[in-house]
Amino acid sequence: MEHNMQEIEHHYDEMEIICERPATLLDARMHYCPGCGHGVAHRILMEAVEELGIQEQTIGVAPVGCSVFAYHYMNIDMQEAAHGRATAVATGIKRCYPDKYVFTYQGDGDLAAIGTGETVHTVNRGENVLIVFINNAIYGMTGGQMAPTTLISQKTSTTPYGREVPFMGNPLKITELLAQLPGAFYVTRQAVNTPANVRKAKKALLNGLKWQALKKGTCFVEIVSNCPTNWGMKPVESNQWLEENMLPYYPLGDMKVPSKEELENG
Amino acid sequence: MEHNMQEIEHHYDEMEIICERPATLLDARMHYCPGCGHGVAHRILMEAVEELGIQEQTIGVAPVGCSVFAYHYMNIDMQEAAHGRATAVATGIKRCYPDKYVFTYQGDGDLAAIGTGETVHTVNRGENVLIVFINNAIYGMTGGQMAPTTLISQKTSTTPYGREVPFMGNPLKITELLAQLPGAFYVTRQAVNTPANVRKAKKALLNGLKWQALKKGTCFVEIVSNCPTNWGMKPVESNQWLEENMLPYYPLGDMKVPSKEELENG
Amino acid sequence: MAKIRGDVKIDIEKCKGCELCVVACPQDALTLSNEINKQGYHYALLVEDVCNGCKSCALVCPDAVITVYREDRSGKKTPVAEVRNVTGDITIKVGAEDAAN
Amino acid sequence: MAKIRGDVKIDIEKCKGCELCVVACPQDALTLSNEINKQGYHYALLVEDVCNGCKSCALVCPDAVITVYREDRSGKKTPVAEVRNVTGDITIKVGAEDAAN
Amino acid sequence: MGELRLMKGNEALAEAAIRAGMDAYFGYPITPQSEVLEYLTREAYRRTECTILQAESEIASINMVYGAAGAGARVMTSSSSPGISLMQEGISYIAGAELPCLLVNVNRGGPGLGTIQPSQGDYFQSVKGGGHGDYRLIVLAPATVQEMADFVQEGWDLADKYRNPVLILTDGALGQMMEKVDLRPQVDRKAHDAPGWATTGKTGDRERNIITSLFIKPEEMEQVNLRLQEKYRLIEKNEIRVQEINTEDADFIIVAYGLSARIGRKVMELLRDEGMKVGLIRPITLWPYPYETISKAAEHVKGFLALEMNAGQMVEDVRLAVNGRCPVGHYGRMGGIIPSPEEVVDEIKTMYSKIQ
Amino acid sequence: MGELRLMKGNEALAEAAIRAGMDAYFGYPITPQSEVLEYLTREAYRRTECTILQAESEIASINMVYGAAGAGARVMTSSSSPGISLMQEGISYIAGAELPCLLVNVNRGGPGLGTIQPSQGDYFQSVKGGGHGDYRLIVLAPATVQEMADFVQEGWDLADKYRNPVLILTDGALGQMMEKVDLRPQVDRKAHDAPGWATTGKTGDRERNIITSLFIKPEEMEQVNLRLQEKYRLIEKNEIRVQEINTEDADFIIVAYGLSARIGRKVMELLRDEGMKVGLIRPITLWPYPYETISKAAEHVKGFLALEMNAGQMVEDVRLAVNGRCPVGHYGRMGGIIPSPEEVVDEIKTMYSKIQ
Amino acid sequence: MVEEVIFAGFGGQGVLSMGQVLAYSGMIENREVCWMPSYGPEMRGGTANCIVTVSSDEISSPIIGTFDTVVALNQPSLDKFESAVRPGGTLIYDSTNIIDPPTRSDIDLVPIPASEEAVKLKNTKIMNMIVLGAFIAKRDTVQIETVLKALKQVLPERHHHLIPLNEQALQRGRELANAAVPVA
Amino acid sequence: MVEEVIFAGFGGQGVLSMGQVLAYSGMIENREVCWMPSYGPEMRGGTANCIVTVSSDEISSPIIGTFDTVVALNQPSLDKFESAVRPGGTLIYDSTNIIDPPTRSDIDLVPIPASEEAVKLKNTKIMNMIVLGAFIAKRDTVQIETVLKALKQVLPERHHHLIPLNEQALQRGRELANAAVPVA
Ligand SMILES: Cc1ncc(C[n+]2csc(CCOP(=O)(O)OP(=O)(O)O)c2C)c(N)n1
Ligand SMILES: Cc1ncc(C[n+]2csc(CCOP(=O)(O)OP(=O)(O)O)c2C)c(N)n1
Ligand code: SF4
Ligand code: SF4
Ligand code: SF4
Ligand code: SF4
Ligand code: SF4
Ligand code: SF4
Ligand SMILES: [Mg+2]
Ligand SMILES: [Mg+2]
Repeated sequence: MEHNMQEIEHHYDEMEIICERPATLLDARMHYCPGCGHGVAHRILMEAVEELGIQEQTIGVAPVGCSVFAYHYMNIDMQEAAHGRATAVATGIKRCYPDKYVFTYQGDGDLAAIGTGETVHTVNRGENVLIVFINNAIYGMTGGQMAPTTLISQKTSTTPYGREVPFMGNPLKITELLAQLPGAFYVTRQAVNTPANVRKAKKALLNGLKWQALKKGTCFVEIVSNCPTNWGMKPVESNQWLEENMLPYYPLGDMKVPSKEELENG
Repeated sequence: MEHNMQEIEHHYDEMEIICERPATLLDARMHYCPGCGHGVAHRILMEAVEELGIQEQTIGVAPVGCSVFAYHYMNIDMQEAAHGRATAVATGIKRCYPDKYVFTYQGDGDLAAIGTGETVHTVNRGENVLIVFINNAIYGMTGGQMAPTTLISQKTSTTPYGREVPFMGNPLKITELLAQLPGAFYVTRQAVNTPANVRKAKKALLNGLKWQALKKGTCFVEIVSNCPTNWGMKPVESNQWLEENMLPYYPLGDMKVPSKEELENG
Repeated sequence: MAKIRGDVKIDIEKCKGCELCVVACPQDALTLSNEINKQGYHYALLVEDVCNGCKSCALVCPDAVITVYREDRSGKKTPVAEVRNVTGDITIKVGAEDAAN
Repeated sequence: MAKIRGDVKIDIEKCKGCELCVVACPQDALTLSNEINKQGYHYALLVEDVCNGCKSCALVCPDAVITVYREDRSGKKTPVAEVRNVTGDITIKVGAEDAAN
Repeated sequence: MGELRLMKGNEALAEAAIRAGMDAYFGYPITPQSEVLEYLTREAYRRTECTILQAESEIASINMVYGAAGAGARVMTSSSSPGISLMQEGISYIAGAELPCLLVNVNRGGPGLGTIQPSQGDYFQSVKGGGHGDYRLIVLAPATVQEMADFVQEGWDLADKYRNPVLILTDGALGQMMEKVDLRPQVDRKAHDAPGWATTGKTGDRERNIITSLFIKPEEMEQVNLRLQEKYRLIEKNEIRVQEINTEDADFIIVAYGLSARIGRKVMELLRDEGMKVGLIRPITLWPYPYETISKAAEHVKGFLALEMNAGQMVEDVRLAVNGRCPVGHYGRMGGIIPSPEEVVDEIKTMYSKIQ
Repeated sequence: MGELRLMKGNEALAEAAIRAGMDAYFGYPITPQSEVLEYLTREAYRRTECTILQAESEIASINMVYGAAGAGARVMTSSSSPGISLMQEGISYIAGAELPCLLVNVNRGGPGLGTIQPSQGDYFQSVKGGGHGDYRLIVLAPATVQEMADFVQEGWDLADKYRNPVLILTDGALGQMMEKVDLRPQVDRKAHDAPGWATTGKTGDRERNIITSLFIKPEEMEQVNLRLQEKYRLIEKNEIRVQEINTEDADFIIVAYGLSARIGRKVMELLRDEGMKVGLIRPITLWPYPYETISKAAEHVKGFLALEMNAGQMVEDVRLAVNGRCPVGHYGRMGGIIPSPEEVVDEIKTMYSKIQ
Repeated sequence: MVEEVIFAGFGGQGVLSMGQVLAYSGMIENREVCWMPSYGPEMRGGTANCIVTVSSDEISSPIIGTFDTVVALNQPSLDKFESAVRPGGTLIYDSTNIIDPPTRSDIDLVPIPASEEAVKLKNTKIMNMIVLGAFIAKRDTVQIETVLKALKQVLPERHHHLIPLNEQALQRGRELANAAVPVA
Repeated sequence: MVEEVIFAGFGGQGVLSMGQVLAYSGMIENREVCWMPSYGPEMRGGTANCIVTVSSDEISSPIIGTFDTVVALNQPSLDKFESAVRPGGTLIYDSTNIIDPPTRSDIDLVPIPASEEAVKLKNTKIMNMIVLGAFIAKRDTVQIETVLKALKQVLPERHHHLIPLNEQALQRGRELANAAVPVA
């Protein structure tokens, strides 16, 4: 619609803030491209840390991927892991500090390609950490190559004619695989493309963090996200594409949820 | 029973041979310990190659594990892969020779620990190779350390007090995981502890080899086996232990079988 | 009046003009400016006085540059937030100027 | 006679005395020798003339040292096999000697 | 002469690989060399039906290379520093099993994740052996986009000739920059067929072929090591490549390879303009290293400067060659910074004044 | 003095780690060092409640070490040649992020899968950097089971002092053989607490801590590199350790480390018995390397022999130190074979005769 | 003869391709040429630049710190590279979106209202060609005819219908350059 | 004083532990000692051996090719190591399971019917101690009293009840050694 751009008067001081940048997220310009889901994921993760009041006990592990600089934005102690090894790094930290809250934040290339072995075994050991998995079906940082999660016939810089199953196999639903492992305590798939999904995703991160205290296994939160830049779309389009193409193949929802009992006798 | 050890007269030349060492298995003394399942697995795999008449088109990949010397016994072209990388090596071969028959032969440490990433992605790509997985719940070659498949509370040289789930996680049923992948064409679990099981296992290997020609995905044959030496048992005991402890946790049978159609329109 | 009144404060210099807030706003209260900020982006602006403080824009904002306000019933103030979050004056007469052309 | 007759030839120098064939034999026709071979193992021996050629022993033999025979109805011979598979004479009078003690 | 184009080094290398009749490429993306895989996925299969596969990791890549090379294929992989580090076990296996193949390291700044900018910090890893055990890679160091292309065919030929892996050690700048390149004509893939030792299936007319680096008996293993060492001596005898500019009359010599050699050449020109007799030695093979050439020059020069984009690595080989006969200096920049000719000129002048 | 025991080198090392107050060990089995993990799983947790974890691979191990070290724990991993090659990326990251930790390489014969017998073929990898980029490990080379134990505590102390990874480079023989060992008393784990830079959770009183090796801007990265180089110079100044035997009056010197040094000592004795003035220099730190000590000796000796269980690696450092002042020979055996004192005696006699 | 120039602006403004067209032109004129882009995650920041060297002799370093000419298509690039122009060199910039113009007096300042002009030519995409036209006018590194040849080579077939428009843009840029007066 | 000996036999015959007992004894007598086992997959072959050095001086190499004494508990070991005994050295072997006895005349051959004796002592496991007894008798490397001390240290508590039996075995071995006559 055409807006008649008249000036709006603001009376902020007469009103109360009901939603603002969390204190756990530093007030720095993020290097992410316009409309990139990483930013939302960062914010809700830090909101969760803030709401749980565990900033002082939380140690994060950044991956190699576009979110490699997560430690520039998250106001907590963090380690930068080698590509694919974030869960091993997290294991090293958590085994030495079983009472701290430890999470990894990883892309699909990091977690589901080069890091497959570490991911599977970390979950299989049931390490009491939270794994946040940002699935944008592409290698963002390196310029848009095929990821294990790239959709069939999706064009990327290394599948210029689209992903062909006979040569590159099917998109890997690693989250479904991990949900099979007894070491997994909580496994869910979320998205951040709509306000409603953002709310749900944040709740999932809250659970994933706080349930570490129960020491009953790994919490795994996949977040289906976008990469406007390498998908070659405007941010708004990219969210539509995500809705229409990613979600059908990567349906949202919980794959493994702790039972009442498991949560009670913590 | 007490045998009265009288001498038996043999009349071999009046009889016909109905079962003998296959020509594809070299007439060399195998280095395996007495009663080790590797020997049986070697033999039936080579029997399958012989029966299919594909000795000239078959290329095998040996792992790092007790079967590292498989190439001393199997009378076919073979490559010795780095620990855990057999499926990557097989991929390299098969992609260059799509019409040859390529198999890997790997232990549980090789395939399910250090090689997890390669295993998952080879099957996910649906490489048209046969993966033979010898699960003896232990690292045989290096002297009996815990394997990913080591059973709960099983004692090994690195779990002297038994495998404890909270620290080492649950035994990894990697075969069940792989069966979930669309790239897998045929996935089955067999054993070689009894004549009947040996017959079934051989049939599975026959299928796994010949179905490569269909180029419809990866064939995966797990063989639950023993390690008398590192289990600290006599061979006969070890097979009993296998029956009583391994098979309940690793039940035998097919996990994924091609449909009639898939087999026909090859 | 009955209608709940809300408002938003946008840190326009950090805004990247992704437009996600614009499409997320049920009230269609937001739009992108015609001007660009120092980063070179057309930034988001509140252009209709119909905000009800539903937060949708802030929830989807990848750069966390939107602060949402609601008419204060408790009287509580949190000025810190403003200090931390705002750079520069964000009421700009884009619309007006534009109209001038 | 009606009963199918079978026989086995065991390459005792390669036998490792694992005893799997012994327990696998439904006819209980096999046992381990009291002597040891050059490798130091008590090797498997056919000690009861009741073999029916069921192959069970050969199937479970990890060292593939057992060749199984059946009474020939076809008259077909496969001497190659013997050449390839047998080292040394495998009829040894262990049992007998033992008895002597 | 072939076909003139303006290309990125990475793309020229990829194009040259297609034209050299490559059978297979296995690789994993990493800046600043992802263009190789990207170019190949666009161009290669449709033109020569060769295999191009994006592996799940560098470790998978190098072991796929092992498999393909062991089956007699003309195969290549490429990566950049951290990815090459991950390949060290595989490279040691390939060297041990004597498999011919082509490896490419588009060197970026380390250690660790470091920076994606150009560097020569992987010299030691490349020439002394980053993997375990006594082995050698034949290491080629291109200095232009043209050489990025030319060394592909040459690399494979050397690899096949000696059954030895060949490494092209280049850097982010040479990989990313565009220059003119004169491309060779397409070679027919069928032209080369698998060597007799390759595992292509044991036909009745031959014994089985085995590809392995395992020799559990020390006596055997030592024989294998001795055979390898013999081969390495032979390569040192036959395959050293080096470029000398103005060394005859020089009383001071700059030793530099790859991108640094371009800077070195400029420095030489600037100093020659000022009347200083400066020469340049550019090792083209970093292993085998041109010790002889440098040693000869040491007879008549007053000093050497090793110019590198690292903290001082190749300078050790220069010192080994000079063996105390005159001072050997080092000038280097790190972290992805390319030294400017001017700063090197100053460095040499100060060093020169000390020598006098 | 502590407690006298007859132990395998691997077990002595493991026992010493427990007593030194180790917080965590991550490792993966490999011959000939699996006893380390086996011993620790038996003994460690029950005694000090430290973490002992068998990882799924060496790559997981080294990255677990990264995490634990980054969180300020006293952590160690151990492996043998192929496993160490797999760790090269991780080691480069650890060096780049300046994380103190202890690495152990029980060297076996390479390249490739090679043999499990003792070797010194990983010298280059250890001291020149097997990983990418300009970094250094402090490398300690024990020659006895006693030193296998002693160097654990010393290694960690050095690592903490300089925020730098320390590598104990030993071999299969030293790992497998049993000798007397005098064990130090148990250190209380609580004795050392996490340093201020460690990621233990950002308390209100400090800025957040970040462990990283990524510095995308070349200018920044260069500063990091320069800081690292400064640190390395400091270590070279302070931490060189070397053993000299009979060097004062020697006119010929054997240079050898680790197991080879034991052979070298025997050789020296045999030759001394024959009246030849032979001495021994045993580098204990392979990096920083005792160039000075060797250089001083070069003033008055007629020649050097580098005795190694490889094709000739450390000999380059000896040559760099001698810098042409007298001949430097090399004698080595490979593939897991330990040279016998007799053969080395002959070698030296021939070399010696040439020198005269 | 040697010309060292950097083209800098936001991603999407076509800075990389204008550099390539120049390099290609130099090649056609049998010069040594070298084109070096900024690469990697800094691109995420939304900025992009490339350094082009056209020379009669061999080119040493593809990456340099000071330039004969700086072409800046936005404020950040202008701020960042103004100081990198060698004394006596040239600074060409798109004056449309510039708030703080350059201030140096020891160099030739060439403001070009390129974006504005592009709008007039009904295709914002050719803004970069307008600026390139200005560059050619100011620095006789290559002939405009050569640049047109180069365009044919650089542009994918499917865009060849745009060549006339590009030519128009180049010409316009040339005019503007000759008319340009520094705002300082 | 230095004694270099190799103990070789099948796995399970206790060759490694008899070597350890010797090394431990040497340690108690304040000697330098070194025990080096064969290791790795060759053990799969079923054979095992260890080299023990007891010396008054520092020990150089743990792995050597020739020995003062070879102790062989089976035919393969005998065949493999007979030639490795230094002239004037000693070759002790279990004569029970030996088909081709050693033939060298330049060394001291000591056949011990150890397995047989062990059966008589109703515990085949202590065969190795009988042989060790013979070794001690032939080579006065360590005192038998020291060996008994060492046993207490080497044997896990739960096996201490076996010490008397082991002592008996050692003594028997000593007698046999003194009585032993080469079969050659
Ligand atoms: C060992 C190693 N291999 C490859 C790379 C290059 N690399 C950096 S990030 C990345 C993948 C990024 O994709 P993803 O993990 O999906 O994260 P995203 O950028 O999409 O968020 C790769 C391959 C590297 N840095 N290190
Ligand atoms: C990189 C590397 N790490 C570790 C080893 C040591 N190693 C050899 S085999 C093996 C595991 C053997 O177990 P498995 O794969 O189960 O085979 P098995 O012997 O039980 O048949 C290990 C850890 C190695 N050779 N290389
Ligand atoms: S490249 Fe893709 S994933 Fe990376 S920041 Fe840009 S949009 Fe996000
Ligand atoms: S160690 Fe175990 S797996 Fe290996 S050969 Fe012996 S029994 Fe078989
Ligand atoms: S969502 Fe945020 S960044 Fe995007 S336009 Fe709106 S305010 Fe700007
Ligand atoms: S708070 Fe709700 S109504 Fe107000 S601007 Fe944001 S989205 Fe629109
Ligand atoms: S063939 Fe059957 S009956 Fe004959 S010995 Fe073997 S198992 Fe027994
Ligand atoms: S199964 Fe084979 S190896 Fe085992 S005892 Fe019988 S014949 Fe011998
Ligand atoms: Mg991604
Ligand atoms: Mg196993």
